[in-house]
Amino acid sequence: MEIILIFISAAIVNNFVLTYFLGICPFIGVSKKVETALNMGMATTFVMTLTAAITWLINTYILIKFNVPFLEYVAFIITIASLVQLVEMFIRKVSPALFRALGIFLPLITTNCAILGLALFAVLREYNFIESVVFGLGAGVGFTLALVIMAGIREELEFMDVPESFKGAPITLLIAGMLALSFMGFAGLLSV
Amino acid sequence: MNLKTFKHGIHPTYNKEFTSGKGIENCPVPKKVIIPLQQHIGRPCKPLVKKGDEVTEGQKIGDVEAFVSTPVHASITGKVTDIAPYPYPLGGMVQSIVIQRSEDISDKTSNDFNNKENSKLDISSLTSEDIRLAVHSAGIVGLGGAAFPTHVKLSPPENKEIDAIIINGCECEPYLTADDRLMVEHSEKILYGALAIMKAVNAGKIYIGIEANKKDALSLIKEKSAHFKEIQVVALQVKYPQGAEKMLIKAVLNRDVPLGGLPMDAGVVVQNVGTAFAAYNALQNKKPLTQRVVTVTGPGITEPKNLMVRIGTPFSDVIDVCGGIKEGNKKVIMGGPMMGIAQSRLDVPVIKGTSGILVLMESDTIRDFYKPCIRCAGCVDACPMKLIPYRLSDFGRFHMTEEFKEYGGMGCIECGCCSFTCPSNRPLVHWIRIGKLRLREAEKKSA
Amino acid sequence: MDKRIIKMIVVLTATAVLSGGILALVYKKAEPLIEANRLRELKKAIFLVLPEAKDYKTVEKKGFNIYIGIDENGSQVGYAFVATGPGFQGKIKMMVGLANDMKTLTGMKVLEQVETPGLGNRISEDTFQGQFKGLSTEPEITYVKNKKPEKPNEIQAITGATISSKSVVAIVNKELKKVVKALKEEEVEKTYGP
Amino acid sequence: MPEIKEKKDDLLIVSSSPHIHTVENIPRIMHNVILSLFPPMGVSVYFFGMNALLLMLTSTVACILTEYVFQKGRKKEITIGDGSAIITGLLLALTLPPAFPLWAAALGGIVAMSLGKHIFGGLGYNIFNPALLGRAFLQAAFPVMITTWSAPLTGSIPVDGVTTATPLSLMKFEGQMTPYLNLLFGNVSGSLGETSAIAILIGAIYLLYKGYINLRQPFSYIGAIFVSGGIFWLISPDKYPDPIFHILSGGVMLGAFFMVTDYVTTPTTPLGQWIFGIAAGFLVVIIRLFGGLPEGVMYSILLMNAITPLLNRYTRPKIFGEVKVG
Amino acid sequence: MGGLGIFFAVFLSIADRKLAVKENPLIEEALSIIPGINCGACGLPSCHVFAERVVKGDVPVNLCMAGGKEVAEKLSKLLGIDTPDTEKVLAVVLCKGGTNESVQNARYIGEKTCEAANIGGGGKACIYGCLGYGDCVKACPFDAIDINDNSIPVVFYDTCVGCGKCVEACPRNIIEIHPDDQKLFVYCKNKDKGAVARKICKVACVACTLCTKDCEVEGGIEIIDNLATVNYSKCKESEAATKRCPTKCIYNDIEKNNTSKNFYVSRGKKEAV
Amino acid sequence: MAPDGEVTLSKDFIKGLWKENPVIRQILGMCPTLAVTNSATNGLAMGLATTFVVISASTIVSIIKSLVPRQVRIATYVIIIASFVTIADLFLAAKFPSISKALGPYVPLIVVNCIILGRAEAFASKHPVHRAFIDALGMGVGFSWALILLGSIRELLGFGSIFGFKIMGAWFTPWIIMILPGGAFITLGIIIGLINQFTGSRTVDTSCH
Repeated sequence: MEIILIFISAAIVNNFVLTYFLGICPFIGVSKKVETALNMGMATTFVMTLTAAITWLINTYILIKFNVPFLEYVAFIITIASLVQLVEMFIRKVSPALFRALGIFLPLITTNCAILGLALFAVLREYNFIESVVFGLGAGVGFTLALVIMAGIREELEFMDVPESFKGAPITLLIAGMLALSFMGFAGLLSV
Repeated sequence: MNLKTFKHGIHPTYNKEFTSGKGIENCPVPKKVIIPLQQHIGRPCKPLVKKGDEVTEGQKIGDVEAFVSTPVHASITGKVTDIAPYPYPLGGMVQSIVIQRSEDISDKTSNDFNNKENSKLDISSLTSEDIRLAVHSAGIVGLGGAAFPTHVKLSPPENKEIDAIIINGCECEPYLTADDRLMVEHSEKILYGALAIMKAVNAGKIYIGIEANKKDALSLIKEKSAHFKEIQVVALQVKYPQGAEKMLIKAVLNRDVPLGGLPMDAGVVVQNVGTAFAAYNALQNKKPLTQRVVTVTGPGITEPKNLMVRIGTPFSDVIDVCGGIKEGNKKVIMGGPMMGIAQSRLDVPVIKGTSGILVLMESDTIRDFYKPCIRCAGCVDACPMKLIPYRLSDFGRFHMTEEFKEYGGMGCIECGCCSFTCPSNRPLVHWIRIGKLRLREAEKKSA
Repeated sequence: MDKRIIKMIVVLTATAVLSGGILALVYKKAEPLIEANRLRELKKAIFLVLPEAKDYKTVEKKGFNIYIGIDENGSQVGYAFVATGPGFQGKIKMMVGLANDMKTLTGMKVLEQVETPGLGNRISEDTFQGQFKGLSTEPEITYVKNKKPEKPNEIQAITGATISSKSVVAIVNKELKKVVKALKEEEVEKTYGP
Repeated sequence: MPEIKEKKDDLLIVSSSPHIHTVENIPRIMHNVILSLFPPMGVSVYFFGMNALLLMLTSTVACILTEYVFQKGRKKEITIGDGSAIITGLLLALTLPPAFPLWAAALGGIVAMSLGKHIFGGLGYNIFNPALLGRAFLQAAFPVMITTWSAPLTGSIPVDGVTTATPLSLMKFEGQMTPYLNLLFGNVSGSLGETSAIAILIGAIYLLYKGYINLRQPFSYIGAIFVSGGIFWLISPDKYPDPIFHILSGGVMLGAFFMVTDYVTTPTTPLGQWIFGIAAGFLVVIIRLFGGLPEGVMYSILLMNAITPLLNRYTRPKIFGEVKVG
Repeated sequence: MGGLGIFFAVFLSIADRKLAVKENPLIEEALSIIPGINCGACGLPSCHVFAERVVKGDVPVNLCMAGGKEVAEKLSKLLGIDTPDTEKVLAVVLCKGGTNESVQNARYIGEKTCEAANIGGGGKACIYGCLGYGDCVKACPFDAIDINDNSIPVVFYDTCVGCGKCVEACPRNIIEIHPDDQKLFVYCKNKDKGAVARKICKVACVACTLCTKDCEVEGGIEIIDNLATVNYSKCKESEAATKRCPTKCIYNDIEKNNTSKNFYVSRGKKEAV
Repeated sequence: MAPDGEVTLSKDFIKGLWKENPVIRQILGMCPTLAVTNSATNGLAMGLATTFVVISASTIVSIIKSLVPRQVRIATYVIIIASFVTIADLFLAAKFPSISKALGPYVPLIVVNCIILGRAEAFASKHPVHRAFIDALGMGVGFSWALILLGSIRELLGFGSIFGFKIMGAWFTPWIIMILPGGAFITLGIIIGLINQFTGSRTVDTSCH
């Protein structure tokens, strides 16, 4: 039950993008088309889940064991960067088709703050291994959800008459604000 | 009565009362006719005459060069004065033969097309090949407006079995009454024509679809067809576009014509009542198609009429017969108000596909402004093809050809329901046409 | 291995070692300060919920850190403990002070919370926290809405933030029970201990 | 040399088909919607007095002015006459508590029109229902003010001029039920236009009769609330309210007939409309029963507004004659 | 702790060695040379793709229409290859029958774009001529074309790079892309017979054949489909051919000299030529 | 050359303030921009922390640029940046515990702030130390003022104060939304939109590379 709650909380109630402001860059940059958004979301979810697992291991078996908590950031960011590159290499080898669909997004993921944020949050909340992984998965699904919804809306924007000076990032931010307002409806959903 | 119909569609104001009670009159023989060498879908004809030649009414003056094509015939006796591109009611210029009327022919020359005498046609003696040949050499095309060569429709490929003929007596376009009058005045001829068409494709059944608002035609055709067991008259709900082939087939037989396919893919051939009438004339009287019924109507016409007009008669002559056009800004449309084509000049000739000449005053046709789409989904609920017109129109307008294709834009039959129903007055069909054009160009390019 | 790769490894290793070294140095300097900050905060909170305390000592019982407040005479003035639980939007962490009789609260202070600003986060305000001072813990603490509390075990919920208020009460009740149980066992051990 | 015709009036008009058009247009639709809002407006004035009237006036004027400023600023046609700004203003006011400060209502109107509508380009382009967006903004900005309810002037609840709880919060926090009859007629506390189910139904029936709304969305919305509310009720009748209470209380009725049926922000495809209604209805029950807030109508609709573009995209009807290839 | 550093270093260098960063710095430099307005005239999706492909050598350096010769030279210098000859190309509007010259047949009501008007019937009597709604103006990524008071597009030859977007946009195909050295143009596309064309437009080619006779080069101008057509393989410029044209629809090198953007703007949208 | 050099330096500095402002023009570093700006103080603190990291990282990168092979460039930079972020984090926790608490996990997220890696990559690795320093300073200051502006507006409307000083009188009802996520997005969107409106320019669509 706890696990399900962590998942729903990360995916919807405390959506990474809309309440923690994590992963805003790709949220603004890669949300122009639904298909790309979906692919990006899936790639990110995959990396997030993997990161959650590996950073947990690193934190537990290296940082805590050797009592070097101050290396946390360095260790995590390098882990993520290497992981993304490994995943990229792996996908390229295993499925060229998948690589073409996801590959271009992979370098973007390295600097996606949602991933580092995820690793840090998981440590902060003292999740165990399973919880960390579920948390990563939930956060990824939440990220994908927000990204796809945003992409759906932005596709519609093509036909709209947005004032010239608000085109691009400003309107995207405003829509994100409105989405965040809507997601407030879920507030308190899991604590009663 | 449980009337059959299809899903979606609209209910415009029909305005048929202008001409619905008026019998078909003979249009006086014009002084000059302009006969375009292409009055049908397909390849243009090759002229058989040259400048200065004398021709007689009914003489073949243009012959086919391909299968999907029909010959054209002189509609008056006289002299060929020019063979050159002339304005054409469907837009642009088309190579046409101009015939000046002989001096010995008067305006009132009898018009045996409008002969009300009913003579029976002996169909049993005809083979399907005979019928096809007669129809072809008479230059008959679909007279509902699309002008598709009839003999092509009557020659389905071997693998396509045709089991039913539908005779289209819907005339769902507002204002027009040509088919209605034809059914009332020449019901038996139409029935015989229909039987001949049935024989040509070896179908076993004829359905005659008539909208319920044409009560006279409906009861008359029912009565006259009572002793033909293969003919069934189907009363249809009054709804636009009931007369569109696919919708008619859906309503009468509950069959779906596959997207991008033809009625024959559903085992059906659909013919207009006018075509059946023309087929009768071709078989019984050996008359080629040189005249047709044209409804001249609309608020801008002084004296609306149903006229039997010779092909090639300039619009201005026909309009003059009806007392001319009223003062003011107006729009002259060939065909009905939903799918007809607005004319930029009145020297264009009546062609085989001219079912009506409609003159609307500017106030009847509001189209000069449009507002943003409010996504009321009225067009979605109106589209008989179940497309998403508001979205397709945007795809067309913004040249998003791939999306246009993905959303099935080519399936649009341009019936105009969406534009009609749009509360924001958006020219949806117009934009979808742009989309279709763009898509065709793009596909041509990539091919 | 060609030269380039060696150079790569050398550079990276050097960078990492260097940064690790520097970080270790900085950490060594900063760590005591951070720890001191933490303790200062803790002390402040304990003294706030146990107003008479001038000092405290920490005992660990059944996984709880219980802080025993001591006044200037060295006598025990009460217990303080950290209670944590789910609020409206996330974890609420607070310091709770308990009198020696274990039946009266001497104070409550919210340490961490992420409740709705301006609404739920008013649980950190003194008007709300102050209500817990002298609150009777038996029977269970309850809350009332839109009116003054009448019974000694009642507090008034914040208007518009019923859930946050409710959460605080629920957390205090739950954690209190555990702590009291742990303390009682300790006493039993003290008295009849082996 | 050809003669150049100067007098353009002599020329025939050419344009693309079709050449005739329905009599319907945007102002006509909007004005009818305004007309249909009269019953709930009247009831709110009856129960909540002058302040209700002032609230409606304030938010409407704020909406109209905002629209004017935007259209003037962008040098676009001024379309205040089409009535859409009035509808937004009225709907916003109808979702506010009777004692809501007027300045805040005006702010809500400005936000609704500017962020909710004109930033996207005006009528027809907005993603979120402007009235609800304005309300969501107010809810987030002034959570206390917007949950401070005053009792109706007449009715079963004794009038003592102080705040009371709405039937929903009574249910959620106190476990008290409100009689159905009160919910039907509206003599309970709540937002201006949400209290009386009957008044809303009268307006809705008018719109249905005129054909401006179809039953798909209201039916699926109310149906989904009834069914999902009913399931929880059957599971635990003591803990959860019965489905009829769900439907009659809060903003369900107003939402179902005036917001779920909003043209611009809801799906255009029939299937999409069904999904919209069902999902929004389900969300209402989830938020009401398990969320932190007593009411979920506003958020349910806003959330579904957000995925409407996706619904439109993925629920295209099968084209006539289209053969779905696997 | 130092060990940890080494661990990461080794781990990373192994990882990095396996997937050495592949972004070629040349691409970045190439990108800084090309105009970067993503006009798409090269047929590639974006300037970045062009930069990538050009560095790889997949596409010629002179593919960038917007950049023209200058960019091609810079790119080839960067990549160390020879510049292929790039001709400067420009868009030419081949119709002069604006509202002052051509007959209006009907009043068009509807969407005011050439594309829509072309389908909707237009209204202009000449079915070959410019519709004047300015689709080409909207299509131009360089603001190098505008509609003048006579409803005919004017190309600014100091700004035009010959990307061909306007050609694509024009539904009546009256805009063509021509190399800079072609100077002789027949500014008409009407294929009607002389008598008909004369009736509907003052400046239509009436196929009188005078220019074909006057042209210095035999066969330099031919009448094809009732329209004088310059045969550029034989004749690129001819002053003589333009002299006797009865409708003044053939010119030799007049536009390019006087249509700069500044000139046009200074004349306040008045007819620039 | 000397005067030219000076001009370049001041240009290097100025461009970060306005023309290439990371927040308003380049839409970079959005996470901290939005997350911590519920008060002007937090905005200032985050701005300073980021400025410290970007200056240190850019300077170091510029110093060692010739030593680092291209293949491990990014990795080295990331280590350097992460180290400085750790230092900044430890410093804040040691000296300013309350600010450290308010900024929470967003301090470590400076690591992935595209501004820093972006400056290191695009500028510091190609230019001499003094220019890299000035460029980073400009970027840092540009980032900071944008954050302070955003923080001030949100604090003013959300609490009625700026830098903790009460501005609004008792009549003012705080707009709680301004401190919430929704308010952050909306405020920044409006600020950028209005700036575009008045300067007549458009934001470049970018994403982190």
